[in-house]
Amino acid sequence: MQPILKARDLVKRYGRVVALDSCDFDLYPGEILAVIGDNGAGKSTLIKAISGAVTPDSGKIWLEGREVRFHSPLDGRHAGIETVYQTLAMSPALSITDNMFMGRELRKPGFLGSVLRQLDHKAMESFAREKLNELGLMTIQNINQAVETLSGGQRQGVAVARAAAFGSKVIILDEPTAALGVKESRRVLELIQDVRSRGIPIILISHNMPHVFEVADRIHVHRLGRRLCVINPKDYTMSDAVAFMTGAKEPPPEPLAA
Amino acid sequence: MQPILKARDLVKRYGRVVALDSCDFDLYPGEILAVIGDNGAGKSTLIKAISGAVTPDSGKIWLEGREVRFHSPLDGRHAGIETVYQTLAMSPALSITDNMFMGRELRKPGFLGSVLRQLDHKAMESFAREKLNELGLMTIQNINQAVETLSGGQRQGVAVARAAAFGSKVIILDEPTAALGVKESRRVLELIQDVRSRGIPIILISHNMPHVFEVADRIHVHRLGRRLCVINPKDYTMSDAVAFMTGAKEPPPEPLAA
Amino acid sequence: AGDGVGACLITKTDTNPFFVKMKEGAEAKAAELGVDLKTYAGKIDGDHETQVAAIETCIADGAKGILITASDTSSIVSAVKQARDAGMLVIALDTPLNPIDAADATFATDNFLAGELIGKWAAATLGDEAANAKIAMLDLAVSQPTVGVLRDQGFLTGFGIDVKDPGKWGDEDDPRIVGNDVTAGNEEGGRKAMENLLAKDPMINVVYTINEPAAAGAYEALKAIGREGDVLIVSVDGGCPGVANVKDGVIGATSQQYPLLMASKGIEAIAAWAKDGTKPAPTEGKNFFDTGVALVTDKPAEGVESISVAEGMDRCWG
Amino acid sequence: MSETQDYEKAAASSPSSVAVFAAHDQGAVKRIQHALHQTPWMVPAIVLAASILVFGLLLGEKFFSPFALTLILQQVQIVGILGAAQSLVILTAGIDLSVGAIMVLSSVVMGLFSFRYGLPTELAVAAGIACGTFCGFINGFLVAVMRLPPFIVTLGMWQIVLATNFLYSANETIRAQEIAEQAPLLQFFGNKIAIGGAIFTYGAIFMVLLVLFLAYVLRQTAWGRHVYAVGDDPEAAELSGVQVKRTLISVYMLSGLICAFAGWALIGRIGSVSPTSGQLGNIESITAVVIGGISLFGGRGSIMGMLFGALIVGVFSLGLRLLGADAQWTYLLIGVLIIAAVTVDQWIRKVSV
Amino acid sequence: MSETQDYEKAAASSPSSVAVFAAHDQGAVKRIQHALHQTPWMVPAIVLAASILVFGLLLGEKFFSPFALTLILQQVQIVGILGAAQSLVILTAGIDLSVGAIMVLSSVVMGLFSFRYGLPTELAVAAGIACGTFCGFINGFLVAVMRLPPFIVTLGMWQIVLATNFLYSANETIRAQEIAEQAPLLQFFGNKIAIGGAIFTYGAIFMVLLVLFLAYVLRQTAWGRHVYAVGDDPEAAELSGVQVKRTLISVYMLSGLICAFAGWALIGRIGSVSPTSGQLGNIESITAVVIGGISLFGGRGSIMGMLFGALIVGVFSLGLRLLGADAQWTYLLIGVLIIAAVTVDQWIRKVSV
Ligand SMILES: Nc1ncnc2c1ncn2[C@@H]1O[C@H](COP(=O)(O)OP(=O)(O)OP(=O)(O)O)[C@@H](O)[C@H]1O
Ligand SMILES: Nc1ncnc2c1ncn2[C@@H]1O[C@H](COP(=O)(O)OP(=O)(O)OP(=O)(O)O)[C@@H](O)[C@H]1O
Ligand SMILES: [Mg+2]
Ligand SMILES: [Mg+2]
Repeated sequence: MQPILKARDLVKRYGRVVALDSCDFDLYPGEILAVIGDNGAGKSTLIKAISGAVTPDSGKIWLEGREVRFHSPLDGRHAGIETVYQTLAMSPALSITDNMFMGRELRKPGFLGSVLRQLDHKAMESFAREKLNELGLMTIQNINQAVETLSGGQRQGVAVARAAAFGSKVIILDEPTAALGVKESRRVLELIQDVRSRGIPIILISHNMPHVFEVADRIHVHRLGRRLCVINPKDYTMSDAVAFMTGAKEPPPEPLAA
Repeated sequence: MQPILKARDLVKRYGRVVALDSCDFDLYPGEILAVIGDNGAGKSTLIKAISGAVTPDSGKIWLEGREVRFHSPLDGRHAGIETVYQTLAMSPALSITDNMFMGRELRKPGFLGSVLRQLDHKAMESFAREKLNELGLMTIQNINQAVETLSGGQRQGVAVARAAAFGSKVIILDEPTAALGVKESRRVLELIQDVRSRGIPIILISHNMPHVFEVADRIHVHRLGRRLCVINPKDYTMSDAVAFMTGAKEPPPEPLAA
Repeated sequence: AGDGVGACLITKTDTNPFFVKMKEGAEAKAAELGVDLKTYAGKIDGDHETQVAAIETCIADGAKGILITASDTSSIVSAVKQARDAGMLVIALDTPLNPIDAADATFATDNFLAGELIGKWAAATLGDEAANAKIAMLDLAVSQPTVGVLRDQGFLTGFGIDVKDPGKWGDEDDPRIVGNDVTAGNEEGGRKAMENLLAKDPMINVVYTINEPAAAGAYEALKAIGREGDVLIVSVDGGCPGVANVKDGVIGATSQQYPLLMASKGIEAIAAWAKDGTKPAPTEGKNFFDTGVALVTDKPAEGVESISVAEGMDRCWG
Repeated sequence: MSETQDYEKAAASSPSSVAVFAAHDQGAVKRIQHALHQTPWMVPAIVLAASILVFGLLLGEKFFSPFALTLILQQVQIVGILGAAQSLVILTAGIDLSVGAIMVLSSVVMGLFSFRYGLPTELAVAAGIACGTFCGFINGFLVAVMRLPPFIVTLGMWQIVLATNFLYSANETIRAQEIAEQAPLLQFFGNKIAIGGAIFTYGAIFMVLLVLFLAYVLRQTAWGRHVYAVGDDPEAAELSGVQVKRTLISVYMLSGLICAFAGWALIGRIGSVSPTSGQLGNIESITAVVIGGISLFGGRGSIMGMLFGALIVGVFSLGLRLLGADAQWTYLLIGVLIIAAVTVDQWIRKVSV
Repeated sequence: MSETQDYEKAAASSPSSVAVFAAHDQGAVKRIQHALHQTPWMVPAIVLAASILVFGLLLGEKFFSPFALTLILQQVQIVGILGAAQSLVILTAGIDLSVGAIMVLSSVVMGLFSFRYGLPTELAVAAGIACGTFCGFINGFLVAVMRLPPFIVTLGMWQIVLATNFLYSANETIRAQEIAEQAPLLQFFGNKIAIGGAIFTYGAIFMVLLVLFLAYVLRQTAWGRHVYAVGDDPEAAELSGVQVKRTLISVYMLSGLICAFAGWALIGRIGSVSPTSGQLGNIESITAVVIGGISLFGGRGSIMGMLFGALIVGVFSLGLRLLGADAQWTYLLIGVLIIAAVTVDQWIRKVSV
């Protein structure tokens, strides 16, 4: 099987800091690939390079076998890659609805929408409310609140809801449950499995080993800016994974060919 | 025993949103008190009201039996309350060292320091490096990096290191391990127990039940802006705690008197 | 006599001492005649929009007459017409409007003549050397307000240099002109402009300045390189500090104007108009009432009429 | 699936309706405060109403007449139109120091194309509008594509456009009489509708309509939302799929276009085409924007507020002049009142949540 | 402790040294790029050096002489001193539109206290300095305690101070000759040291020393770090223990104090005390600050950059005049070159990381 997304030899340097050090990456169709690694190992930089938010210094990326070169996150998005960034990428002063539909607003039907280009605030609000309810974010009392007034977890919930709602070819989630409560995290995991069952592959970055081992098909272990190994959660225990990623134990001699 | 920190009937309203709804709070000397609750339940608002970062609309707070009224976080800090906020409160463009010593900089000894008021950059840098190493944040290659260039977890590590290093009467940690890796989280838990053993009580907000049940002496369950109940982790299971906080189950009839 | 008569004085700015004195003259006369005077001014030179707003305010206020020194002599005309349609007497002070009959009367100095006088004086003082003069022209602003253009072109004409377009400075190509620079009419601008031109040619020996503060600044720049003794500075205005500078040898000669006279005449005219509807008449042979200009210097030159510094001191205004 | 996650199951049967709180003391005061918080332009509107009232009481008829009140509208029309352009730019966290210069250059182009080159007036107007839009495009290109700071870009453009204006016009004014005779279309915005003592010039009406239109666009269209997002946090906007560059360029072009219309309205207001106009346009429009409650850091505020901000300054200027304060005292008092207006604004915002 | 956390134990034996990477291609170019990135004032310094070089090549002796080069220093001294005040304020994410006005008022106070009231010159100078500091204090109080936007506060103060200045001075100039006779101390900063053709006025030397001193304070003292923190994110600064209000007030007061010194230096430069000076002080100082690479959003940049920024503008103005550009063209070209200077700056920053 061909990987849907493939990267080779990605390098990204920030001054003296090396964030990606000839890193390879493979994502296969329909799978949930978890990426784990220490803080600062370069996981976020890796997915940013893939989604177009960061331009790598060198290295190549292929999407569905064709080489691609993204110059902006919009390029990545047009190619079908939807991402929840760790920093969430929300406009603080705008409302929840505005943020969810940013760049893909709904217009009113008929004359109002096509000529006056009026937005359909009602439709967007009820859609947003529905998606938040699906995630169990029941404490958001006012759907028109500015995002800056949300609690940390609520904010993250909105970002995840946005990516899931507009899912397309690949969905990337950078620590989507970090600030979420127990119930909300649970819902996100269910959502991830849901999306996979729709055939869309997912990249999940997480520090929560039980979650990773629960949903991942394969685990990409990242260490010091490069892919250390790829393991199958069925073959290794959580302890092994943690030992690999922190450098306490040598990785398996031959990384899984795929 | 008298609570070291006591609050009664705290109310905080944001427009139509009620963040604190006559909330009570007690912290006893030398204990680790965990605060758990859904996203948006009002946990962060509660601890902000206690630390002085937010002025409650009504309600009273006592520190060591004396009523206090904080008008700014600096008041709280001078009273001995050190806080890691969920938003981390760091100046993005400044370096790690600058951020760690903000407001309590070290000056050079002798003439240079007392008259020319020159800062002792060297001493501050080596102190910062040491604290980060203690937390296991080994991927920070350049101690003079601006905080905005750190990964999410590295940033959180710096904030926790700051609070722990300058610990005083009460330490408040709002989701200190949310973005941290496995190793780094572990170290933070050890650090928390360390601090308690120095006799300083800690308020820990966290969504990670295993962590909470591992370190907490008592658990304050927060729901819809108020204290639902306080439970002893030895008397209840994690499932009970989750059921209480999400509203799936009624809380124990009589909240623990203390 | 003019009890309850409202009048307005609108000046270009009220930071330039020239206009400040004009205002003082008007206020004194108004107090004497019992005219109720309100004064307005633009924020900066060339700010004619504020002047339009001021005229509108006067209309709303029901004043009987307006004295105005226009920042833009043509642009103000529509607003002036509105005021006259509302039954007010409008008198242009210092600068005629364009066209001149847009106002009921004009009490002005001839700025071109003022420039011409200092130009002639400079040429006469240099004598034969005038043919080899190196001249620095320190003008007002790049927006070229009319006063600045008239004085500049007057000076050149007086000095014997052909002006190209009389509506514009800086287009002459006579080799004696080292360059034009702008001063904003203050000391700071004067010094900087002079420094710039000196860097271009350190042997400059004639300096035309738009007004006396600019001249004082230019003098400082010359002093800094030790050439203050052998350069001829000429200027226009005739304020007291300026005349004192003529006395001290900072400025060689200056053309003196009489803003107080313009203003008091103007107030008298409005009072008369309010009383019985008489309009003021222009000076014989001219289409405006000339309040006069005189060259002040202690080194009179042949063929140029001038008054002494002592006389100038008596008649100075600031 | 490991047993360790079992406790999470406990959340399964939790209630699934949105949390609601008892509305405790939603008295009239609270409701007003909430309304103030929701509609940012209401605060300057209140300050405006209060200042009209005060001057009305002090000056009576003279001020509180249809004539004087519509006069204010006429006097702020240029600042109001420029303020609309400025608001758009400031909402994107930029600043446009060149608005006044672009306005003047556009009006000069309209005038010279009619008179120097003898083109039909319609064409001359179109040329002026194209010229303003083009200046805006250069600003936008430098800001969006070259990523230069807007302050510096528009500072540079200010000087460039102003100098071009002086050089091109040869500092010559085209007189009102000639325009009225040969190219009356240039004075279009000077036409007026008189209703009783009230006089509404087309320019003043245009200003109000323009602001209403832009308020609609900013609130009701995707483009408007993008403008706010770009000003709020350009990085976040880019990451969440806004075409930041395109939005910025369109904003600066629109700003240039509006400035050109301001230039046309300026001809209507002063009758003539004068290259020395508009030197205070930038500072006055920024003042209106800021008094109107739009944040200079971008992304917050409403364009309606700008209109009220401009009117507040207009009311103070006229009121003080009518009270007989002389020019320097007027400036001093306007300085005081600018600060006072914003203090009141800030205070109202603080008590309301 | 539940067994569920066991896997975390696996991390216990992980290596505990700081991660290091092989230094791949640290060639000379990379090292230079890194240095440029680390020291923000190097970029304007390079632009400055380049422009001196270009004008030197074009103009030869005339420009590349000690006389002309020190002349530039003299011409920028006022802007440079005001720029130092402006830099401090802009580093806190504020802006000070009143610098020029405070400067003039201070110089007028010095002059009038000496001449109108006949006080000893030392006292008059002290009064002028106190006046400037007090104006700064009002700015600071309104910004920090009343939480008004700095733009509006200083806009209002600009008008207030300027009007006060004109009213108080009655627009009268005190002549250089009188000052030289009766109060030469007022012209202190006009004294000069000549070394060969180079002329260093005390004012120019003061400007350089002031900038060096402030660079030290900003970099090496706690107060300096707090200024950056407040500008970077005032909320975060407050939460992490900076006394935001006190820092802001001290910054504005210091800014006022420096403006008063600028007023003193101004007397030295133009010889006389003139209430009409300094009208462009604010825009010119802001230009210097921004060309010098200090962010208008606060918290980023270095005050040394401001000095180079001021010098860049000075070099261009003089160089262009010497090349024979007339006043209007100089205006236009300076506009172009401001944009060009910042473009180069941006470009260098981009290639360096
Ligand atoms: N803009 C930047 N400038 C300089 N260094 C950077 C920048 N962005 C990231 N880095 C550095 O690159 C390294 C990798 O960062 P990255 O955010 O990819 O880590 P991560 O694996 O996502 O960590 P975490 O789990 O904490 O989110 C870190 O050491 C960080 O300090
Ligand atoms: N400045 C504000 N303006 C308006 N609403 C606010 C503001 N700050 C918080 N809120 C609201 O108050 C409620 C409580 O927020 P808080 O941050 O205390 O939640 P939390 O319990 O800390 O949640 P989390 O676990 O997600 O951090 C939320 O519904 C939030 O939307
Ligand atoms: Mg990350
Ligand atoms: Mg929280």
